[in-house]
Amino acid sequence: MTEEQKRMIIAHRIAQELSHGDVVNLGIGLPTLVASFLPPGLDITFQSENGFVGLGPDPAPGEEDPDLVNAGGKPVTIMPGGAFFDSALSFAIIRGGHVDVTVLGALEVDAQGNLASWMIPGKMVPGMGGAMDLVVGAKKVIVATSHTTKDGQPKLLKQCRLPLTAAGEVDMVVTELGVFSISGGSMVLHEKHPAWTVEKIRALTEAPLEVASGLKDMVLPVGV
Amino acid sequence: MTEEQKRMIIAHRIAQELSHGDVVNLGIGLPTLVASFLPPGLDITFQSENGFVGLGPDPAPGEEDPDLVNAGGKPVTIMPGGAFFDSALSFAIIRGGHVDVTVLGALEVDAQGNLASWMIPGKMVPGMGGAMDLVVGAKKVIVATSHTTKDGQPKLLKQCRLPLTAAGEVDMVVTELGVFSISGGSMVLHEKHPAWTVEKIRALTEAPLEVASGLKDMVLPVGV
Amino acid sequence: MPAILSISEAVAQVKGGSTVMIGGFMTCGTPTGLVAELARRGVHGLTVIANDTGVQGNGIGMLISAGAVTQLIASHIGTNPETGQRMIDGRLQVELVPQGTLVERIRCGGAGLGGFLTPTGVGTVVAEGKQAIVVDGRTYLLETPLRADVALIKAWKADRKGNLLYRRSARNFNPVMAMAADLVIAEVEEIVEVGELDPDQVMTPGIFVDILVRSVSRHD
Amino acid sequence: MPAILSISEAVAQVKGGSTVMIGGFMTCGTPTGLVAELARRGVHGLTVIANDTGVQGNGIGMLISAGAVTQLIASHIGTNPETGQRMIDGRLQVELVPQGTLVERIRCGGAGLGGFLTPTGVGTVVAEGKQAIVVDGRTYLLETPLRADVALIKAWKADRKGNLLYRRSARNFNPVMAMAADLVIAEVEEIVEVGELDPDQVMTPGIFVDILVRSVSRHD
Repeated sequence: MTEEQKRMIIAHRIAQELSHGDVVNLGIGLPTLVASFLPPGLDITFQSENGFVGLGPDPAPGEEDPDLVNAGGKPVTIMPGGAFFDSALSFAIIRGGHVDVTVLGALEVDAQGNLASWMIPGKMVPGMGGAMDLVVGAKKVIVATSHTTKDGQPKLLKQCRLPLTAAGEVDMVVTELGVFSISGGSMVLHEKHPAWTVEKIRALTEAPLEVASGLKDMVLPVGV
Repeated sequence: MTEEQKRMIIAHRIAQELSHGDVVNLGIGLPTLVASFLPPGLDITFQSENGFVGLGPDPAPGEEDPDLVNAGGKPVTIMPGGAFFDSALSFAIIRGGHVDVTVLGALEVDAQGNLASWMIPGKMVPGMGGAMDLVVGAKKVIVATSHTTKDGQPKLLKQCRLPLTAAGEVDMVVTELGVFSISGGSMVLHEKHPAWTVEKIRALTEAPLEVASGLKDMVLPVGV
Repeated sequence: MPAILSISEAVAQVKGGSTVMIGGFMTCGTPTGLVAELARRGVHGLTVIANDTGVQGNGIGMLISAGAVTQLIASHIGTNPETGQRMIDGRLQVELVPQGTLVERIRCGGAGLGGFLTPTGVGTVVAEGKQAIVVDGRTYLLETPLRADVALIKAWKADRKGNLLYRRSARNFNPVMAMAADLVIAEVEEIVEVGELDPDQVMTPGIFVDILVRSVSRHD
Repeated sequence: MPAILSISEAVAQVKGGSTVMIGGFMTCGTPTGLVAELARRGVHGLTVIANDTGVQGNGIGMLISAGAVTQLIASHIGTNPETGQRMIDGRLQVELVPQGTLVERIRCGGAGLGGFLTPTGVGTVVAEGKQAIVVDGRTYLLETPLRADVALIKAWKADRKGNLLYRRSARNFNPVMAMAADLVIAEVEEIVEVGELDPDQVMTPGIFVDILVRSVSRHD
């Protein structure tokens, strides 16, 4: 699989988790791609933690407004019926449980539901931005990540080794190989990539792995 | 002195304490009268704790707007350049030291700067409303009160007997007989009613009373 | 998108025994249509969280007169003698909270915070039973969040997404209560189409609002 | 009424060694004119409180490049590699704070609160050295207020009373910082007469603002 195929499989699958009426915050990078795969007609409100609800698609070239950017600082648009607010209200929304689903990337995620996503000591210290609040505050936390690092090491661990973003808050992990929930110190595989066996997935997973009784194949996006 | 004369003397004297640019909160009742005695040209912004700055005079009859009331629920107006906000911001303003002066009534006030103004156990329990926040938060707390109760008992006490509104927060007390500051467990008389002697005032004051070296006569409003 | 219901359909969702936040300050900005219907339905055992209880027979005073309220958390009850009388009679339990503390406790409940430290009430009966915490040499009281099953709020205009505008001093507790309840019912004077409100000017984002009802009359 | 000054007159009030809050999110809503002038003046030893440090050479990045900042309290520095480099070199001390905690600490500073309890950061390095307090069975961290000597903020429109409107997502940290500093300087695109702004629509009341300056250009 190419990196682009992995990203599309993950984003497409996560889009199926969103329900009519949900308020959703998508992290920058891969999670942003989820918006491209929304089933038509689904009423989803995207929240942008820099201060609005109703995040829309990218502006047409030349239509960028420097006063309207997403949490990555990139020009975006606002949908009709959206609303702007200050950072205090934005994080009241996030921490107060008013975001139904947040989707974030990971450096590591583990079988206790811990997430590490914001620093590698001695190497990369970008800061946590809004991630710690999002993971603690959102009703459902979905981690979107490639199953392994670029050099093939597992990212779904028994226990995170990097500094945590939050402890025990992750509800679901979606990789290009499968869909996992967290339960009693294990990751539970609910869906798998149709071309992969459980044993091949297990070999790339450090976390204790259980297989749900109704294991299904993941639905892949058209053309992948 | 009539009750009305007392009220005018007190309100007039407190008006002299306000400085150009001050943000001021006036309690309901006697303190509200302070606004009538402002020296012309003085730029004072009145804050109303139910949610705005720029409190203006009473509306003309028939011009009342039920959506625009003061903290006593009475129809008022807003001045050009005023602003409305919610109760959370209103009390952020109050507690955060953004109100320069608050003027409140008292049941009792004492030589430690304690104020009792919100309940008489077994008799009157209206609640504290915004008074506790105002007394703690405003930069300068001025108590506006008649010198004695209706039956002639002192209201300026050694120690308050009623439940407190706040402890040690009062900066200044203005009665129809004098202007007092609080210092080291005493009330210090800075100005007195021209027709009264210090000894006559002391006789109606329970708090230990000191006399400031530069004791002056209070300036009374015209016609009183 | 919030449901747009009649006042009686909306109020039918408020069960006896529940905790209800009600916006307004001395009846200004109180959702009078919702409150009147709630009083009329004979619901009992409510815990009401509100700044005050209005005046006798008006605003929240209607609920007090109907005997619908058994517990009240408010900052001021002096303008409604019936509230005081029921408190003295033991028919109504009242917790008096400083107004700034009350609104901040509601905000905490809506904002996912576990509490806050305030200097208000230190050295008074308000401090009784509360943890005192010293920060930078100053003593504060630890105050804890308030949440409700239902918030009944009043706004001026809404769009069909539930975005709200308030008018003048009728804003008061309404935006904060909109954040702090499981079910938020907003009584509004006018409902406009999506896109008619400037997103810069929205005071309560529609994501907080579950049900919209139209006021019977303006300022009723 | 705030003073209306030139950018250089206004920035002359910011002394070396002071603590400065700066509004904006990734340069959107940053008072670029004020920041550029501050960087140009060669002020040193600043403690800066801001969401981020923009990008290299732009927004707060100008102050970082100028070596004006010795301490930084921010939620994110990843978009400006120079900030990270100076941190590693030991020339810049950085305290990283979760974004929601950062804005709430600033709000506390402006609102006269002694702190707040947040679930954010529990079980992470953010909890180190902080008091953990359990309320209703859930663990929270006690976070304390932030205040500054000066706040540099950016708004869209002001009236001569200092009432401010922000535009789109350029609002972000600006209204909160306007409450939390001894001296508040607002860079605005337009100054209108008193009475031209609807008091319902004002986002920051003028009582918070000490100095107004005009932006050199829109979105500069």
